[in-house]
Amino acid sequence: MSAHYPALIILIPLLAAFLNTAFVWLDKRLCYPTTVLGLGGSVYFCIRLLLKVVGNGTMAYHVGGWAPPMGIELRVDNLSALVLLLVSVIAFMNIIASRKSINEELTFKSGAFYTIYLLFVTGLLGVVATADLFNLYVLLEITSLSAYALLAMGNQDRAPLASLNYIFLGVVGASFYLLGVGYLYIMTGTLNMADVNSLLPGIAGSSAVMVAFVFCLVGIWIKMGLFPLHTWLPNAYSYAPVSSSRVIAPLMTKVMVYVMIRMMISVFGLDFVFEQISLEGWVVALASVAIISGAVMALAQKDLKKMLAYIIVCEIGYMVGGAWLGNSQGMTGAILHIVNDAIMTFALFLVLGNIVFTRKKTAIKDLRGIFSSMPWTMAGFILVGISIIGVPPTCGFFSKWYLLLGGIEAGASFFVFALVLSSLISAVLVFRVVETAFFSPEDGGHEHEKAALNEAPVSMLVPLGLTGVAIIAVGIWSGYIVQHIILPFIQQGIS
Amino acid sequence: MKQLGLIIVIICGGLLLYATQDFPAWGDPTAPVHTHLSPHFITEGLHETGAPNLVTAVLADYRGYDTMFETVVVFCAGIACILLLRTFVQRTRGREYRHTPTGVVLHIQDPDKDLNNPREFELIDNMWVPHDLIIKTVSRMLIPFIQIFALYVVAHGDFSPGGGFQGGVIFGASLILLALSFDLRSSLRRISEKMLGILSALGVIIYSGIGIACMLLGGNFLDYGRLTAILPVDPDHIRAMGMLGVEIGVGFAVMAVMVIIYTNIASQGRHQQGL
Amino acid sequence: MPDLLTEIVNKYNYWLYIILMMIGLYAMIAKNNLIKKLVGMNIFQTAIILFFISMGYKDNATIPIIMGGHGGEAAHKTIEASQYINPLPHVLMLTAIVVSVATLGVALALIILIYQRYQTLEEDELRMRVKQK
Amino acid sequence: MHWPIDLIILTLVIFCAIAAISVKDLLSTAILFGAYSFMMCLLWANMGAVDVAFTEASVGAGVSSVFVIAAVFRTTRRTKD
Repeated sequence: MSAHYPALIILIPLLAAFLNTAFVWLDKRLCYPTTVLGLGGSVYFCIRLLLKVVGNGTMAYHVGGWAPPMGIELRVDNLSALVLLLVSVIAFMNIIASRKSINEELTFKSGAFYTIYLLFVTGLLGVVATADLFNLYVLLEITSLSAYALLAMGNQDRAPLASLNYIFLGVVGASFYLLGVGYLYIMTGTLNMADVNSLLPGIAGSSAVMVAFVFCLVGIWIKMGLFPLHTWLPNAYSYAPVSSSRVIAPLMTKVMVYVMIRMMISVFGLDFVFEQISLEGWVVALASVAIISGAVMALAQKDLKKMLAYIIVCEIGYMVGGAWLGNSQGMTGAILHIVNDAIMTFALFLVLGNIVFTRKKTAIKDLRGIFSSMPWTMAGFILVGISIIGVPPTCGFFSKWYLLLGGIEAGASFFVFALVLSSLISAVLVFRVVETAFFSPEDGGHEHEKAALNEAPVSMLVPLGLTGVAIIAVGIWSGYIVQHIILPFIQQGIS
Repeated sequence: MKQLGLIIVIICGGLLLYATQDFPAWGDPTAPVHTHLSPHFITEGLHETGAPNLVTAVLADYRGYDTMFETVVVFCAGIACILLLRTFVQRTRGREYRHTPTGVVLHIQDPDKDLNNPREFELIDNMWVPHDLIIKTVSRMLIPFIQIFALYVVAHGDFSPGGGFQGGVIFGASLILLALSFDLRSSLRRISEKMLGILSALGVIIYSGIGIACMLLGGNFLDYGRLTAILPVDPDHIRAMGMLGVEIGVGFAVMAVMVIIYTNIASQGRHQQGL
Repeated sequence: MPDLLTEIVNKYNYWLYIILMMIGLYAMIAKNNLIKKLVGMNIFQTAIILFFISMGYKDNATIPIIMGGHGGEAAHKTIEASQYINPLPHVLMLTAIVVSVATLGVALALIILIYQRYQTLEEDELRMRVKQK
Repeated sequence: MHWPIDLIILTLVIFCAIAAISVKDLLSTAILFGAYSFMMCLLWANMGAVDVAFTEASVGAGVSSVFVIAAVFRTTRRTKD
């Protein structure tokens, strides 16, 4: 049984999606329980898988019983098990939190929404688990296709246009990736990641492999939304309904960072990336520019949704820069930040969802007096804000610490400067929202309005509470995570 | 925008052209593409899977996991079209129906009332067009042959070009032809929206169900060899049988989804009138 | 010079696929109409498919369907790998075609939604109307 | 495979592609796009990829042209470029 875990985590949400579609026309009441069961099963098997992988080492699964270079292999090591758990838990919590708003927004199409949502999660889990370059492309397309649909639905007028822009850029990104895979395939004749990695030293110095790497990388960057290629991201995330942007914003970019790290370590190999290509100076500079410009653009926004979208652009710069610093501190920071940033972004969007659900307005000036009417939500916001600034007991501090150490070790002073500057700017961002919410008096100053408690429903507060606990817990246990999960993975990659 | 486009295009094209100098010559049998994996597929494919069409053998067996997700992509597109476009509009007050055998036009005022015998009537609204006798007759004659050809393509995918995907698209195209030559309503009368939705889910469930059956019988996911325990087939052909089952699933899903996408795009999600 | 010539003759297929791909990419970036962009996107994708099919081609080989394979007589004779074209790129590209048609369907659905809201498909007019609202 | 046929079809494919994106009527774009897909299908059949050619003939030249035409019919034929 336990040998089948890598396949089961993907198959359970997939089957739930198919059954869901049948239930849309047979009995609608069954849709939501099926979705919850599918995602819950996935969470359960992800936990079991993580424990097993940390205990016994990498697990490989041969689909169809064919040995790797012929057939497709699923391969779960420490890093992928960690990201798998992250994806499934966030997807599960989001479906709990968004039941009410989905029922309100899409009464008769909620079944179709659940199906697409499950397919999105399946695609992400598959991308993380697979060890085949082409299979990754197919799963990436499932993820993107469902993300286009999730982002475009709803009543916002501009959502379809934003999503169509995302389609155009997303297809270019995926096609660049496919082209890179084609160039690798024509030089090596194989599609399995480990096989490519073992064949590449034989054709060292080939210009085709170099171009393949560049195209894969640019494709992934487009999908991720790294700074000059981020143009689709803010609009797509801020016009979408919160129940879908809440899961796409934390997971899509983080999984793409995971894919980038996977390509660097498991496919091309760190020797190739840092010694033969040696673009690291350029990429770290680009990442620093991304951090600063993301933070500055977030500062310029007047709407909470847009502000969060630009904070994502800024955080992507952290991870890309950390991964390209070229030392193990930086890589540790980048991987730890995948986890931390996914949790923090999810928490921010939960706060946003609660505000949208009760107030319908998200402009920062409309948040006046919200502290007294939604105390729990705003307490969550302050906790996340502290973590984003990087204050010690919270998880945001630890990944930033590793990134700073890595930056100092690599002598990338611009990157270190960008990190510090963005921390300051996020302090300003958080303080601005808190000030409006807490200190500004309500217009007109009606006493009874100030005191009226108008908090979001419990089903939306519980996930926020759990995420808040996770922010502190991951911070406290981050030494354990680094020692037992991340460092073994990096050592495997170096040897 | 035009200059930006030109610059990007020139940079990309230059990079790609620069990389072609390392490629082996076109059609060179000693290129790595032809010496690493493909000899195994070509020489052992028939023995290991029992399908003479190597493309089908690799598609449905060696890389069956990819193909399952390819079907899921199609399925996802169909559901996405429903999610984005489908609207349920209220019936308008006055409706006019034309009785086809006699040509009499009826006017119905009550929005909730239905006709007793809807087959003999057609709704006349601002998109109504008179039917063309020649097109109708020709399509009526063509559609059964297209459908039989589609079934042949699905069933014969192991031995000749074709397979579930192509067959499904052709079958779907025959239904689209029906919708084009008559109208959307008469094609949806034959195969309803509910039916299409369930068929598309059924197709993917067949595919993954076969894979899970292999898992329950002790093998890995999609390891068709294990099906010998429940199918009374000669063990040499069991993999070909598994592939056939999978292809049938693909055919169902693709057929249904093509019609779903067409109906939603052509009627803007209202399912009233086609083109 | 003769080197360059043999280079071109040997690889003209790869060169032409790059030209085709750049036509598609240019249309996606520079065209103003959404459906034109969509057609450009499809040209871009088919050009990549052409690239994969080109690399699967092998001189003096035939289509990858084993001759006489039906009925079992081929099961006894050995099959030469040089007789048949590499089937793997064909399999990959079948999947890529399916992905491209699925994307096309979703993109067309979005285009219809956009037209319902703004009554135009031109990008500059769309930008104007978005500002007006 | 014969290389003259290959070269001729490749040239035609490029002409169709340029025509499809530069003609000033979206219905013509749709039709030229269908023609482009069909040429592509011939090219692949010529290179021995029969399965892919079959798929492209049914999908690219068939169904996706119908989708584009349906979308053009529901929106507009007008285009500025």
